[in-house]
Amino acid sequence: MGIVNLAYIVASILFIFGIKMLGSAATARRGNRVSALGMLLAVVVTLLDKSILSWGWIIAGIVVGGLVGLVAAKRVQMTGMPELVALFNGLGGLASVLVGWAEFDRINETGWEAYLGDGPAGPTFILVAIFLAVLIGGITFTGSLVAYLKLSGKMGGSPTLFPGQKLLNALILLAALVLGGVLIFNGLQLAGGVLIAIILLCLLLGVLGVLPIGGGDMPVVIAFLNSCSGLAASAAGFVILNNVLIVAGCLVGASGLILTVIMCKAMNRTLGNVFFGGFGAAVKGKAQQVEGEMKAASVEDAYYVLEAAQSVVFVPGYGMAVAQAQHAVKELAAILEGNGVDVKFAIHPVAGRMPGHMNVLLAEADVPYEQLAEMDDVNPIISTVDVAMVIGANDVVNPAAAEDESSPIYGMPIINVHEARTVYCLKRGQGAGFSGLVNTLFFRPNTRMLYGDAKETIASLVSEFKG
Amino acid sequence: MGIVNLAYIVASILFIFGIKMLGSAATARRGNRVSALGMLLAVVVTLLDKSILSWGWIIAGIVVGGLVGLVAAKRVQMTGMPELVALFNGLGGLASVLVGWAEFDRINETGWEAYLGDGPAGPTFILVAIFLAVLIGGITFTGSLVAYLKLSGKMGGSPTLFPGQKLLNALILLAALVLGGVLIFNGLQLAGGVLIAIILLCLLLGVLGVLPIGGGDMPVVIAFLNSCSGLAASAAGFVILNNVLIVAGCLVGASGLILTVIMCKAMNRTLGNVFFGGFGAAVKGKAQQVEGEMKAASVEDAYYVLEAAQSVVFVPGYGMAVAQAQHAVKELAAILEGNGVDVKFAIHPVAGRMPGHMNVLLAEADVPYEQLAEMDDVNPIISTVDVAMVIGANDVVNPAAAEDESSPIYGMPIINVHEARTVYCLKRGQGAGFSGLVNTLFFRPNTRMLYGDAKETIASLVSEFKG
Amino acid sequence: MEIILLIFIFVLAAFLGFELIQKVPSQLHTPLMSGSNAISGITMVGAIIATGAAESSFGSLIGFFALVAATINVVGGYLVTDRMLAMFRKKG
Amino acid sequence: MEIILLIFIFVLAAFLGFELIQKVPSQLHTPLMSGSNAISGITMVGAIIATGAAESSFGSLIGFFALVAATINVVGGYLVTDRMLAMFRKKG
Ligand SMILES: NC(=O)c1ccc[n+]([C@@H]2O[C@H](COP(=O)([O-])OP(=O)(O)OC[C@H]3O[C@@H](n4cnc5c(N)ncnc54)[C@H](OP(=O)(O)O)[C@@H]3O)[C@@H](O)[C@H]2O)c1
Ligand SMILES: NC(=O)c1ccc[n+]([C@@H]2O[C@H](COP(=O)([O-])OP(=O)(O)OC[C@H]3O[C@@H](n4cnc5c(N)ncnc54)[C@H](OP(=O)(O)O)[C@@H]3O)[C@@H](O)[C@H]2O)c1
Repeated sequence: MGIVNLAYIVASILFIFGIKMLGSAATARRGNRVSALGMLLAVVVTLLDKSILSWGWIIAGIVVGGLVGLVAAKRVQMTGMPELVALFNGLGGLASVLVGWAEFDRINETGWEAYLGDGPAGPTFILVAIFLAVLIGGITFTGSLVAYLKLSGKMGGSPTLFPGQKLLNALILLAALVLGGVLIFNGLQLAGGVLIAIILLCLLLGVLGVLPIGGGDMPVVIAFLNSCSGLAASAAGFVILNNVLIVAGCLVGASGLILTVIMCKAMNRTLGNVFFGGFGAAVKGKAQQVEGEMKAASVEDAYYVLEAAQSVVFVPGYGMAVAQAQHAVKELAAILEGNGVDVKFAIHPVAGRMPGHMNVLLAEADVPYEQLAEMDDVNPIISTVDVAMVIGANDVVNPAAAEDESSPIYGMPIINVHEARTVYCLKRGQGAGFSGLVNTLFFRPNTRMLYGDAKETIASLVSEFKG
Repeated sequence: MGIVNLAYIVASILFIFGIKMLGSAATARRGNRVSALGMLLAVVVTLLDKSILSWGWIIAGIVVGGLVGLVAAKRVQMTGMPELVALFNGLGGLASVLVGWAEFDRINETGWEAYLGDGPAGPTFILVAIFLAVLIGGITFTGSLVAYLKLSGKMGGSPTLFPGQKLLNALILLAALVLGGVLIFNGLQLAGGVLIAIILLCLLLGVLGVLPIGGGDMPVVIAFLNSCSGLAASAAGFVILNNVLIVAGCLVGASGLILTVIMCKAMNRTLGNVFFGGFGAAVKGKAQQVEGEMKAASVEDAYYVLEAAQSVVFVPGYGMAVAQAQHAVKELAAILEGNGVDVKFAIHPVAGRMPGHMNVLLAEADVPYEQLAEMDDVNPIISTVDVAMVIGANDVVNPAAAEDESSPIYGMPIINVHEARTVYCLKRGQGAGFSGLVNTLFFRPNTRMLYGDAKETIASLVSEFKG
Repeated sequence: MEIILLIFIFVLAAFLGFELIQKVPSQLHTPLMSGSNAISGITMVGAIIATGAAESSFGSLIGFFALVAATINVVGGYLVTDRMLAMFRKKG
Repeated sequence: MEIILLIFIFVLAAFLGFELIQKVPSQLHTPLMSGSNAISGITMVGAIIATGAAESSFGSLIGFFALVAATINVVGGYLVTDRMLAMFRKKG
């Protein structure tokens, strides 16, 4: 017992270091491995120690789970990673629900006296912990599944709103709490049906809670649900009085909450706004009036302008990811640089569909690190830039965020490409960005549209330069 | 028991918030009160709960200690505060020693069986904890006393070095450890004499460990011993298996160590260098050659130069504190400002004898906050300054730190007053600063000495302006 | 006493979790989320204990599913985080 | 188990202590040192317990001295820190 718990302490320390190291670029990868080592230690020590009755189930469970996890993680495309994380996170929540349920079942089988033994906890304590594990874990499970469906496009990204939605959710939560009270205070006549009812309500709550949130906010939702799954693990730890579950779960719960807040800030949202704002649905109803017209340009036009430019800023967005245009873009950038042009890539923190999306794509295409610039470094010099090439970006260059107080994205920091001398926007057609808003940038006098798939457009530009 | 421990948890949380808040200027004072509230809670709850046998001693102890603490804290002069903190810290270490000893005595009286009861700890664990409490607490006690004597000037500030010093200290520590081994492994025949011998060795070690450290490094030493007294409290907590002692002590131990490192960095020293460097003793033996000569100036000279100046930077140092010249300086600054001069106070992080010394003095004299500037803000513009008034500062403006690689303070950041157009240095005579080094600033062509007590010199300048 | 200490541990871990994350560059948000999600798969330890101690075959079955879910979370979580981080250059 | 949990608490408190202090402006070094020194006077709780449980008059005497020393540390420490901090202006 002593050695197991010492190993658990060591594992917890490894988790602490792991989380700390994940927070800075230079150490992140090592940090993840440190934390994996902690997990391995905790699992191995648990396997060696516990007076395990049914080895068969355990081996089967680990083999099946391990293989599925391995294959999923190896197969997934880079762009699919955020939704995969959502899925994993949901499974973590599910595991906490099931652990709570399994313990409840064991109490039912053995009776309280045998279950509690001469341990320190009383029935009420155990039941409260089971209730919390099931409640938090259940919401995490289905909430993450909905997030997964929305992010992967298997379900429409826009918020599903209906009247009385918040009231309904509140009522479901209330019902779950009341049933929880019944469970806890009738502790000695254990009602399995009540527990199952609670589980079902929580699963429903997870679905209904995430439905009204737009797909663009899913990364924040996942971060939040990640924090929840930590707390669910912690609650499960209180059920079985296991310190490493309590500590690791709570570490994730607390640090996940901080990360959620940080991510909200990067999108200029508040947490309340994300969960209850129904952001992205109301918007579409609004009539928007825009002056000017969208002026299409040909690839040759763009070629002549680029030929003459002294400085070019590329602003990639989600469309570059869709078109997988990063390699072509990098080629164009290299050609321009060869011509003596000052080339920069301006990366908006929430461009694409996951934080760091653009960084990953451009790194994949071997864009030199020196050419990458953050939004805050580019904005001050943008008015001296000859050409801004907007490659499948939309919301992150929408001047309404800076200028139109009535816009729902007003206040979100953007890359001020509209201040550049000439702006070329590459997109396929009239499609809106994630927020569904009209982008006034496209109607500005200094903006020209280059319609078509971004990869093809860039490729034609490259061949103009080469030919 | 449950409620007491819950109160201890709350107290620990208050300590955590307290330490956190003490780290930033806006919340520091409230933070100290939050932490005091935690202490009050912990003490009151302990008094209410414990099956206390001898109330008399307890009431007497609290009353006596409380009164002494109150009077000492109320009476002390601002400049005496650092040494008072050292004294308090030493008493904290002493308390841990005595708690360890008292518990040891109780074991002797009641025997192990009655002492341990059905508690979770074994004799070895208790004895190790007692040994650590006594070891760390004892070193903290006498080490802090020596620091007190050095800081308050009751003992010479310079390092006391003799050959074989480090070896002697190592031997004493070794002896203490061996006796500790005897204590722990002969646990069942409790040897009171061994414990007393250990205590005496630790007390000696504290004295000998701090003697070779120069007075200028005492703030670092106190910060370090503060960290130690936290660990001693934590060890005492393990003796009596009390969680609030363990947590609060460990928080202080860890955060104190970080603070020690931060303070070392501000002085451009390493911890090892502070403890084993004998800094400030070796220096005086070194022959130093300086070119140029010290040129005295009269108050009228200074007056005419100041009259014509556009920008003046005051650089206060320990001499300003000695002369209590802050009010006079503030008056002069106000007059200059009234004449349209751009006035700044440049504050070096280790000017004076405690961190923040100059800030406190200038705040006392009501110098406007906008006039205070940090070293890093002043240095870039110092060459455009007409007059630098160095008021009793010496080491913190010694150009050798920037220029002379062989100087023991080489690498310490300084305020580059020697780059100003004209420098006036106010000091009483040829006295050296804390480091004992010759200051080449005084020999520079653009430097003029204004000999005399800083307060009087400034006062005459003020009357020149007024008259 | 033991329960109190477990709660104490929970409280300290919460404060520590809050302090651990300060400023995170935005491209690390996803890996950090993914990496700490893998840690929350620590329920795997709970699932092993619950499965190992199960008293009914129904209990074993639930435990088995818990273990599968938690193991996917752990194994997949660490691997996918590692892949994500591998995509960043040293300096990126 | 209880001992293990106490050690766990110690470890977590250590990490928390390290994280709590990040950047401290230099004029706060002394008050921070003084304020956390007052916290280390928590031995006062230990001294109360030891004195209250003492079995010999010698033990009581030692406990008494421990209590005096710790109380001075606590009361003096908090008061002097408060005085130090009072000397700084709101903005200073
Ligand atoms: N980074 C994150 O963490 C994250 C996560 C989730 C959501 N979000 C949200 O997502 C948005 C990101 O903004 P963004 O500017 O990067 O993208 P965006 O606003 O979603 O716009 C993407 C644009 O790319 C165009 N496009 C799509 N496929 C294309 C292709 N093959 N070739 C060329 N163009 C193509 C689309 O127009 P057409 O259809 O006309 O081609 C669309 O206007 C923000 O609203 C942000 O809040 C961010
Ligand atoms: N701040 C801290 O935390 C701290 C703590 C401990 C040590 N230290 C060390 O202390 C030093 C601080 O440097 P510092 O430049 O402030 O002071 P300093 O180097 O100690 O020099 C003080 C100068 O003031 C002069 N002085 C003394 N009384 C005076 C009076 N009544 N009127 C006018 N001048 C007077 C002295 O010269 P005369 O004798 O000729 O008048 C002396 O040269 C550094 O070496 C630092 O490392 C700092």
